Order: sequence, then C-alpha cells, then structure tokens
Amino acid sequence: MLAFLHQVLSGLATGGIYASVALALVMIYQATHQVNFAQGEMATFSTYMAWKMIDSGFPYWAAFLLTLVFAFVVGVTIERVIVRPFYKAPVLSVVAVFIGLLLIINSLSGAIFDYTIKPFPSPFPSDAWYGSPYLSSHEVGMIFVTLMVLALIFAFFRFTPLGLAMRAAAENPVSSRLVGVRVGWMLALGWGLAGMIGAVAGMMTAPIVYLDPYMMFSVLLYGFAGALLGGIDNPWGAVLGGFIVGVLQNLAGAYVVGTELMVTVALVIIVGILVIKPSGLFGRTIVTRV
Amino acid sequence: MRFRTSLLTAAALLALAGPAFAADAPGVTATEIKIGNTMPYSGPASAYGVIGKGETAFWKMVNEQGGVAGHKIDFISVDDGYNPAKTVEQARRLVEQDGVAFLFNPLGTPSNTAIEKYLNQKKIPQLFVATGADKWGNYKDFPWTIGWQPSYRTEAEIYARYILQEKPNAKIGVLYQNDDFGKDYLAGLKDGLGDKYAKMVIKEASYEVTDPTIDSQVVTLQGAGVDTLVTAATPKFAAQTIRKVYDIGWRPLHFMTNVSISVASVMEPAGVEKAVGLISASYGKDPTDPTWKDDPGMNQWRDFMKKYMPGADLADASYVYAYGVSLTMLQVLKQCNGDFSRENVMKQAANLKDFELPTVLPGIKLNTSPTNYHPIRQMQLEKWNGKTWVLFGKVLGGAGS
Amino acid sequence: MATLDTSRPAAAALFAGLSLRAWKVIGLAAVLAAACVLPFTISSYQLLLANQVIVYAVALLGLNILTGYNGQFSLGHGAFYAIGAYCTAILLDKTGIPYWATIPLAGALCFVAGFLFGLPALRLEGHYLALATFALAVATPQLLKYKDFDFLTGGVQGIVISGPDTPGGLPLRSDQWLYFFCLLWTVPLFVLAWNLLRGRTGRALMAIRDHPLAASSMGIDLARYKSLTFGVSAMYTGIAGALGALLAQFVSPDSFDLFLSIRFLVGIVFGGLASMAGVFFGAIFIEFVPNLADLVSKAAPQAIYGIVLIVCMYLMPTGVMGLLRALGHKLGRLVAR
Amino acid sequence: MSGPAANGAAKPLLGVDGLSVHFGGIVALDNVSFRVEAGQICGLIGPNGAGKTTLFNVLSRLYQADSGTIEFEGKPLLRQARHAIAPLGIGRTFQNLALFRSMTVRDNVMIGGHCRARGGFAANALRLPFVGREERTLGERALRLIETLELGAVADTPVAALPFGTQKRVELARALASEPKLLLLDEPAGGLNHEEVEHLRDLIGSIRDRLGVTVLLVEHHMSLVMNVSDKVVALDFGRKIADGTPQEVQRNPEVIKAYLGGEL
Amino acid sequence: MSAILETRGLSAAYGPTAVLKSVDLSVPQGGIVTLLGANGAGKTTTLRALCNMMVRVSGEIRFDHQRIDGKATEDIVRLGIAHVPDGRGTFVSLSVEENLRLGAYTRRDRQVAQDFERIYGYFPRLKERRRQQAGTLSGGEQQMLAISRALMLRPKLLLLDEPSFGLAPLVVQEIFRILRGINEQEGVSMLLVEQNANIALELAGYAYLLETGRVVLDGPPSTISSDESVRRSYLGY
Repeated sequence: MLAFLHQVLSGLATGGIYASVALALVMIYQATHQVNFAQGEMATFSTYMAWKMIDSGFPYWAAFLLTLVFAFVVGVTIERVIVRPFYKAPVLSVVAVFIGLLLIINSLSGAIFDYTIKPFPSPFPSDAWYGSPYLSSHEVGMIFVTLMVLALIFAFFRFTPLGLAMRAAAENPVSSRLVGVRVGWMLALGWGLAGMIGAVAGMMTAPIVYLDPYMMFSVLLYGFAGALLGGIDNPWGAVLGGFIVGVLQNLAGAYVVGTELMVTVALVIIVGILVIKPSGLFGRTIVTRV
Repeated sequence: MRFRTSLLTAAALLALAGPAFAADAPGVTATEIKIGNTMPYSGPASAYGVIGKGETAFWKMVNEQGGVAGHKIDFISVDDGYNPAKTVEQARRLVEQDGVAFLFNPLGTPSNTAIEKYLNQKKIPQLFVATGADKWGNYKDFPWTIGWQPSYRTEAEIYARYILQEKPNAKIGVLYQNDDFGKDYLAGLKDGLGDKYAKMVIKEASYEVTDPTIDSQVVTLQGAGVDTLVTAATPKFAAQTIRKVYDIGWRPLHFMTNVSISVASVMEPAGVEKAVGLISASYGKDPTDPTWKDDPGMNQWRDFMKKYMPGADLADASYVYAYGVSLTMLQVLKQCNGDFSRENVMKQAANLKDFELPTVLPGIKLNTSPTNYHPIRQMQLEKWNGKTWVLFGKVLGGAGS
Repeated sequence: MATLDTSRPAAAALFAGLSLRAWKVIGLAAVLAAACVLPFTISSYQLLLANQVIVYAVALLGLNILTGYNGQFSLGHGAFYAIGAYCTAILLDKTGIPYWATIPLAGALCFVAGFLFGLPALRLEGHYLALATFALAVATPQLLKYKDFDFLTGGVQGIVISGPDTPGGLPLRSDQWLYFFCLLWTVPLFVLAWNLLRGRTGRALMAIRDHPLAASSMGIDLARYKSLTFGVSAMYTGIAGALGALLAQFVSPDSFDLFLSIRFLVGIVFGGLASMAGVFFGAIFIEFVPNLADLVSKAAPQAIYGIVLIVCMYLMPTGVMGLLRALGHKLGRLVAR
Repeated sequence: MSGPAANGAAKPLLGVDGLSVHFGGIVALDNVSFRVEAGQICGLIGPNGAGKTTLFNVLSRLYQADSGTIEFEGKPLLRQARHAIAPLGIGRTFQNLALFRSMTVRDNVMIGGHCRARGGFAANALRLPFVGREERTLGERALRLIETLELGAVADTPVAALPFGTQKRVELARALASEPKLLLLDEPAGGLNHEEVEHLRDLIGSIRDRLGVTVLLVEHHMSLVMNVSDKVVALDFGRKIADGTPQEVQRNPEVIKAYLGGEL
Repeated sequence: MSAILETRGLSAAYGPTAVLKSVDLSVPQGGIVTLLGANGAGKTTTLRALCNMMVRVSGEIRFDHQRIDGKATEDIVRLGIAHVPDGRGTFVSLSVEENLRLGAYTRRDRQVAQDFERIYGYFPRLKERRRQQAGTLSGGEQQMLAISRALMLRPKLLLLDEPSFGLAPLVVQEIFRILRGINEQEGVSMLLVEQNANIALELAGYAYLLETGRVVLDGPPSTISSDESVRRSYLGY
C-alpha cells in the first residue's frame, strides 16, 4: 500500500512536468489553434539561457526573470519571422515548418551547449519536503508553480479583453479583424506568452531531469497527450490531464505490464479514453450547425 | 570530364568486384590512405557525435605530424543518425563511392550489425567498432570485424562475481535501459550468476530513453525489497537514479555501469555526497577525476585537445575514448610497415601485443590474436568516496568469450 | 513524373496540338524507359539510393492516400513500414518461403493492421488522430524489442537477412535484379492507386476529406471508407517496408524510430498533398537532404535539414506539385493568350 | 429515374409522427407530426430557431431523435445509418452550403451519384469492366444536370472559387444526382434576387413534374413558398402550429403572429 | 450633406480574377445607400474591398475625408466602420456574450454595459442565450448576433451584407425597423447589400445597381424602381 502511494506521488511529480508543458501547449493552441511541435525545444533552449546566466554569476531570480523576457522575445520573433509567412499555407505545411523548427533549435542547443547533462538549480530548499521520502521540495514547489501559472492563464483568457481577443483571433481571424483585433500581433503575443510558459516549465523541469538538448523531447509528447486528454481548450483540463498521464504511466509500469511496455500501455489507455470521449475529458465540444 | 569520371568509377568498381590482391590495396594510393567511419551526428544519439569529431581531429594531428609511412590519412566520417538502414547506405557509400580502405570505429550495436555481413563478404576490415556489445569478437564467423572496449557483458559478469563473493545472499535488482546496451547487462549477470540468477535477481525494471524520469522504476525496485542494485543507464538517467535512490532514503549496494561514471556529467549532477559507496569497474581514465590531474598520459591527451579541439568540453569522456581508440588504430597502421592492403591491416589489427595506451588504467594492456578479437578485456573495480573513484582489487579479466 | 498530374489543361498540350492525354502517355513511357535503363548507367551505390527512393515513394504514396486524399493525419506510418519490414525479415529468417512471396504477405498483414487501427481512429480527428498515430509510432519499436517476442523479432539485435539473388538466366547483378524487383512491385502499385483514386472511390475519399458530414449525406459510409483507406494506406507503406528490408538486409527496432514517421509526413508535404507524382519528389527529399546536411555541417546537421525544409516550404507552401501546377496554369494562360 | 409515385396510396411517402428532439435543456422539436404525399411539394416555414433545419438534420440522420417515428415509403427511417439515407432516395441541400470545396463542380455532382453506383475499393483499383460503365453513366448524368442547371461554363472549376448563388446550384445538382424520391431543400432562395427566385420556382416545379421528385422545402421567401407548394407546414418553438394549403396557413392567426407579421 | 464614404475607381480581384471594375460610390453622412445586383455582380466584393478584406484592391477610398485604401482591416474598423459579413462570421466556440464583447473590443468608453442592454432589448432571443456557445444558435439567431456585434462597435458607418439572409419575414421587418431607428437616432450611415430589393429600397435614400463588377445605374429609390429591368429582375411587379 505504501509502495502504491509512493508510485502515485512520484507519478504526480512527473505529471507536474507534463502539466506545465501542457499549459504552454494550451496557451499556443488558444492563441493560434496550432500545436507547436517545437514548443519543448524552445523551452529547453530558454532553460539553457538561464543556465548560462546562473553559471556566469547571476542570482537565480534575476536569471529567471531575464529568461522569461528572453523566451518572450524569442517566441514573438519566431512567429514574426518564421511562422508568419505560413498563415495562409495548408495546415500540414505549417506542421512541416514546426518540425523544421524543432530540428533547428534542438540541433543548436546541442551545438552550442553540447550534449553532456547539466545540473540546474532549484529555487526551492534542497532537502526533502518536511522530511518526506516521497516528494522533494522542488517537486512540491514545481506543482505549486504549475498551478499558479494555470490560475494566471485561466484568468487571462477568461477575464481580460486581450485574452478574449486572442481566442477570437485563433478561431476566426477574418471576423476578428472586423471587430478591430490586430490578429497578427495577437498571434505573435500568443507565441511570446507560450514561450514564457514553456521557459517556466523548462526551468522547473531541469532540476529534476537535468538539462540536456533532449530534455523536453519526450516531455512534450506526454504533455501533448495530457493536454488532449484533459481538453486542449481548457487549461484546467490540460493540467489535470498532465497529472493523470504521469500517474497512469507509473501505475501501468508498476502494476499492469511491467516497465518494458509501460509507454505503450499508457498511450493505449490515453487513446482509448479519447476514442470514448473525442474532445478530451474536460474539453468543450464545439457545435457548429449545418 | 563527366564521362571520364564515370569511367574511372566504373574501373574502381571492377577492381572492387574482382579478387583483392595485396598489391591492389583499395583505398590506398602512394600518398594517402582512405579510412571510413559512420557516426550519429544527428538524431537521438548525437551525444556520441563528439567521438567522430575527436577522431577527425586526431587524424588531422597525425597528418600534420607527417602521416603514417609517408601516407596521409583521409578520414571520411559520415552521419547515419543512429539508424541502421542509413548505416548500410553510408557504409556502401564509403566503400563503393569513396573507395575507403576499411572502416574504423563505426558507432552503435545495431548499426554495426547491419553492415557486418556486407563488410565481411567483401573482406573489408571493420575495425575497433564503437559498441560495448559482446558479439564483436566472433572471429570465426566474422573474421573482418573486431571490437575494442571491454563488453558490457564482461563488466556485468565482474559485478556478478563480486556479489557472489561479498554478498552471497543479495537480493539483486536491475535497472536497465531497454535496448541492446541495457540488455547486455542482464545477459552478463546471467553469465556470472549462472543458475543462481533466478533466485538472486528479484526484480528487473527497464526504462526507455524517451522516459523523462526513472523515479517510478526506482520506487518499484525499492518496493520489491532489493538490497543490491545494478544500474545500466546512460549518464542522465544514472544521475537521476543515484539522486532518487538517496532521496528516498534507500541505501542498497549500488553498481553503476562504466558508461556513467564521469565525475562531471554524472557524479556532480547527482550530488557527489549522494553517490558515496557506489561501485563500478573501469578501464579508462576519467578526465574529470582529480586522480589523473597530473597524469602524464592524460596530459598528453589534454595537449592534443588544446591544440586540435580548442573550446571542446574537456569533461566529456568521449574525447578520451576517441583518442584512445585512434591511437590503437595508429599503432595498427604503424605495424603494417607500409603494406596497407586490407589483408595486412586486418592481420595487424589481430596482432597487438601488450600495447599500452596513455588513457587507460595502469596495468591494462591491449592484446589481440587471430583467435582473440577483444583488444581490451580487463577492468578494475572502483568505489566512489565522495570526491574521486578509488580503484580496488586486481585488474580483472572477464571470462569473456 | 509530373505528367501524372490530373488537373487542368497544361500549356504544352495546347501548344503542340496534341491532347493532354497523349502527352501524359508519352511522358509516362519516357519515364518508365528511363527507369529501366537507369541501373545500367550508374554505380551500385547510386543504384541503392535510387532503389531507396523508389521504396520511399511507395511508402509515401501509402501515406498520401490516407492524409492527402482522405484527410486523415498520420504521424505514425513508420510503424506500418516497420511491420512490413519485420514481416519479410521474420518469414525469411524462420521459414523457407521465397523472398518474393513475403512481399504480398507483408502487404496483407499491414492491410489488416491498418484496417484494425483505422476502426478506433474513426472517432478521432485532427490533433487527436495525430496523437493516436504518434502513439503507434512510439509503441511499435517497444513491441518489436519486447522480451516475449524475442524469439521472432530477435529483440534489440534485430534480424540479418540475405538479399535476393538474380533468378537463373538473367544477366543482371544482384543489386540490379533487386532494383527491377522493386520496380516490378512499384509500377503495378501505382497503377492500382491511380485507378483507385480517379474513380468513384477516390472521389469519395476526397469528399470525406473536404466535408465528412456532407459526404455521409451523399451515401458514403464513413466508417467503411475511412478504415479501408487506413488499411490500403498501411498496405502500401507496409509493402514499401518489406522491400526496404530486402534493400537494407537488416531490420532492428532502431531502424524504425519516431523520426521515420515524421520524415514520411515531411515527404508528402514537400512533394505535394494529394498528388501521386509528388511522392517521388518527397522521396528524393527525405533520402538526399540528410546526406546534404551532413556534408554542410557535422556540428548541427539537423539544423541544416530544418533550414532547408523551412525554406522549401516557404518557396513552395503547397509542395513541389503545387508549384508545378501553378506554373502550369500560368504557362497555360500565356499560351492561350 | 424513379417513376412518378402513384397518388392516393394508403401510405404517404414521408410520415413524421410525434417527433421530439432535445439539445441539453433546449427543446428543438416537440411532438411534431405531419405527412408528405408522393409528388407533393411541401413548404416548411417558421421563425428562426423554430426547428426547421433540425427537422432536416433528423431526416438525414445527422441528429438523433429522442422520441417519435419517421416512415419513408412505409419503412422506419430512424433505424437507418446516416449513409443509408441517400440510397433510400432522400437527397438534400444545406442552408450554409456543404460542398466539397477543393473539388470541381463536375466531381461534386458525380459524388452526388455515389449511392447509385457500387464499385468498391477492389473493383475500382482493378478497374473491372463494370466500373468503367458505371463511371460513364455517372459522368453522363452529371453532365446533363450540369447543363440543366447552367453550370457548364464552370464544370471544371473548383467550387470554392464560385459565387454563393452558383454554389447553391451546384448543391442542387449534387442532390439531384442521387436520383432522390424526396428532395430536402434548405433555403434555396437565400441570396437570390427576384428574377433568380422566379427561375428557382420554375426549377422546383419541373423537378417535381418532370422528374417526379417529391420536395420538402424550407424557405423564408414567402412568395416562393406560397406559389410553389401544394401544402405548407408551419413550426414555432419546435411545435407544429399549422398544416394545410398555402392559403390556409397564410391566414392562420398563429402563423401571422409568430412568423409573417402584420404585412405580407 | 457631405459624403462619409467615397470611392474612385475601386477595383478588386481574387487572385487573377477581377471582380470589381472601377466603381465610384458615395455614401452620404447619415444616409443609407443600397447596392443591388445579381449573384456574382460584385456586391459582397465591394463591401470586402472597402474593409481591405480577402481581396486585392486598387483605387481610392475615402472615409471621413481620409484615405483608407491600403490600410489594414483592423485599422479601418477602428476608424468606425463595422461590417456584418456574409456568412455571419460568428465565433462559434465563444459564448454569445463573448461575441458581443468582442464587438466592443476597440471601445474604451464606459457605455459598453448599457449597450449590452440596448442590444438585448432589440433581440431578447440573444439575452436568453447569452451564455450559450454561439455555434449552437440557429442560422437566423446567428444573423442577429452578427448585426448586434457590429452595433457594439458604435460605428459611424455600417456595412451590411444581406442582413435578411435566412431570417423569417417577421424578423426581417424587425431588423429593418431597428436599422432605421439606429440610422435616425444615432446618425449611423449604412451601406446595404440586399437581395430583398423591395425592403432595401424602402430603407435606402440612394441605390446603385451593379452588373458584372460595374455600376450600371444609380439614383434615388424612386428612379431605380421605375427602371424596367430593375422591376423585372429585382422587384417583381
């Protein structure tokens, strides 16, 4: 029973990582109706910047804030320079561009910072959480940060005119222009904010999994699964989805089939749930009349 | 012009197709030897690409120092993305298009497996392959393929014998990467423990390279009551394992694969104090271990790095590996005495006698013969004391194959 | 192969006064003739590359039937390529079946696998289908190396097989024979796809892509069509995998990583969605651009690959065939003037 | 082509009985019953949101009914699969267009005839002889419809490039290509000017008279509905409020109050 | 009365296909102008061209004495031109209220809350459904929403593309009554594209007749409706 509890808690910790990436995906989806496959690599690259700054003597929080600014600027720039010419291109062409971006950023991380892993500091105390062997204080802190980001995103989309305009721009650019929304900047802003959220996710993930160019590669996959499972148009659902994926993975590995097929089983379960509930557990079904 | 080139290519092809005479020496001209190599410069195993870069720098150094017996080395290293299908294509490019004399240190177990048959059929040496699998000493079936480093299986066998001796009632758990590398450790433990394996190994847990963490696996192993842990994980996961084991207050007797004992890229990220008591076995010197700070052998390597790979990460043990294996290759070329035919190169590769490398542990010597295709078959156990690895016991030879 | 283009009057036809159809036939014959002469003019290594391009083209055609024509997004077609390859490798390794007989068996197996996978996939669209198919690509290597299947798959070590020998009496090297063997499969597969896609079935596939609801109101059984399309698509890609196994003479889980599926997707997008001729351009791209990138930079070959990809998409947002069609229209208008 | 249905048969072509549909808490259709005899043109009118399009969507099995029955030629319709509706002989158009936008007019119309051919995957891939014959028949019929509806000039243009009104005609041609016995038209006059509406009226008339197709017509264009219909059914808030000849319905006070307003 | 909107030689094309050929239009300050024409004559394209939306435009457009041709759609809208597009342009995944809030997106004044009540007064149906996803509304309700959203901008000029499309006769009368009220009370100018020529000419003070992208006839409603071909094609009496 204790072991079971332990598995669940450690799953929650991993799930927290997925949840934080899922939030970045929700952000970009709400703002552009696209799933950016390069999101994880952008987060990794931002985390490298933070590492570089801390390594050269910046205090943690200064580096943290500067990294957020950096990630925002990078996000906006990528949108303006690389993605923008493709807004009229077919969806799959855009997907190909995202794949290209993923390869470029991943490769650059490796070329600039090489492939050996780097330890990344945590802003939280380094001892275990209240002496508990189950969760470290960083893991608890990370879950807390994720929930905070979630609350911010939720409030942003729900209560601010800018959030509303962003959702509108993603859904229907033509109509958005007709109500005076500057669609181009909304999309760029969405990329910038998603970049920032990704950077937070990266800086929270790195102390746990260590920093290397592939740090976010698989995290993105599970974050994506979590976001879809919970509902990609719903930040709460996405975060919950992330936690579910984390716990599910652990339990599947520990109790169902053994570790060698753990990924397979977890994915089969996720896809199975989606087949039954095609818009995610908490996603809204968009009804359009014919 | 074009026509001529294709004629020349055709001629080269004809030469390849015919029986190889020593005098033909494909890939060798009066002034040059062409050596081929495949590496994962792209894809998930790109971390190993630095080996290829180190080797390229090494041959540049050799050429600047005058080459081998009046021959410059044309080292052609190409990307296979760690995809065996691509390796096949690239190996054939190297042989048929570029006309290399032989392949040196192609990386990856599946990649080498994919080209082994082709190269042996064509009687092209596949020298000092960069993989720790055990199969690379099969001189009977594949006389043109030779390994270099001690196999993972040998290493695991050493751990198994140590456990049998020191802790005969151990409850062993294995944490392994779900690929050829990890599974070789399972095989080695089976070799070493024999029929006790089923009783002693009470839990096996694997992870995928795509898993973000191994927390769940560590918890599972602890939960199963394991008191002796053998970890076959790459550096990132090794560091995670050491830290997680410590953090959950678990103190098993912990063996760590030789792949992941770098001070800079495993011990320090994991937390040097969390790794105290960790046992491993090694054959090479760790560039980040203070023990070798003033070691003349390692200084030789450092000089090379300073001059030919400025700016490279000196903590990366892959460069030490590249240097060591290249030195071995150089020795073989020197032994060839000017006859760089494929037969002679292979013959000399299988004729190393007590060759010593500056980058391997003192007392370890490289030996090969027509019936011994395992150049390095010795390792020494070592224990982490919180600051450095402390060697203990004798230099051990695996029973090997 | 641009001559396969179905659409509107091409300029050249008007120009020469020959019917478009006649030009297509002439062009196709020329391409086929060139394909037959090719193996006698290039080196054995170049032939390997050419052969790999042909094999990829078949795989891409499979994916294009599903994604380009039917609008079902797959990030997991590498899995079917793997299943096809393993089917051939296992049959050659474990049974006495002749190599040529393994190809249809691999195709049949993949058809069934694709059809079965298509059933649950029916309920998923867009990103959800992408996730499901991606999951397939993740799961396949894991299953291939699973310990209980070791006895068949050879586990992580994979299976080494022998390539086919030239049948007695033919004056061909074995690699030349292998090329013709692949061609013998490829040409009929393209003809079948051509027939399939330009008739009633093809129209139904495209109708489903454009407006599934309206399509079902026209009496098109979505479930049947979509899952059968998945099956046919998997069959094509699976046959390509089987031929690819003969080409590499080796299969292992590492040969079919996630990036294979992604490369297939890149291939059809680069060549042009819903275009049969485009798959050849796509195949050329995914085969040669990595080599090119490797030549340019050892430090970051994938960055080069990514840049080339993005620049190509920038210049040709609808792929090579999209560009050719647009050029054709322009030319057509010029000539008509 | 199906022959003109015999009038006076005991069973109506379409019989809707006690039909109710709910979306969440909203009642879209509330116990609606009416019948359409073979060969009739039946107008369906009512305020926006009264449930007219919902009724169409239930008939084409896009929506599920909560209770009630629909019989078509005496057979229960609600047990049929969505894709079985067209083969039974019910064709439709959509209020906001549901064309296959990237495909040409000709292909759109040929897809309309999908349910009148049978070549499947294997037969098509192998191009069996009967497939070629079917293709020719389908192609010829499509061509005739294209000409009838004056679409000849744009036959090989992708429909996305056409003006709204033209697309509406493509939809009509597509629906007719399925050789329906019952044709559901959802606001065919939307976006048409007076002259075009007159054409449309003649067209609907001739579809019934020449092709023997029964028509159920949702339309707000009152002069069209009243001129062309044999009977009119009026809905409001999902309930039927009137059912009768155009004149009867037009004079019905509830219809005037809910729908027509003071003037006509 | 000066013109709030004026075009000189307005042409527009979709890709290579020219649709509008040198059209001169004028909408007087506070006036209502209607565009008549057959299907494909270029009416919708005219409205799109004015907003620089989805078409390639050339020629001169003045709004409030200011050149607006070449400006981005959103900047044109911010000057006070609201467009009720064909096909309604509903944000289907957003609620009815969010759609309306977006209508007032560019406004910074404090009267937005009152305007909600005004709109709900016009269309009680929308108030009932304000929390509902707009995509679930019926076609007619979405048309009401589109007009309401445009009104939320408090525009100086309203471009209406077939406001009667898909609406029941009673609602059409109601909407045109509302439009007339807005025009009279708030002085909002309107450019109206409408197939229902009777009601359009009743509302408008001036009309243009388009044929294949050119103005072939213009004048006050009485002049227009006395033209024989207009009577036959558009009015039916």
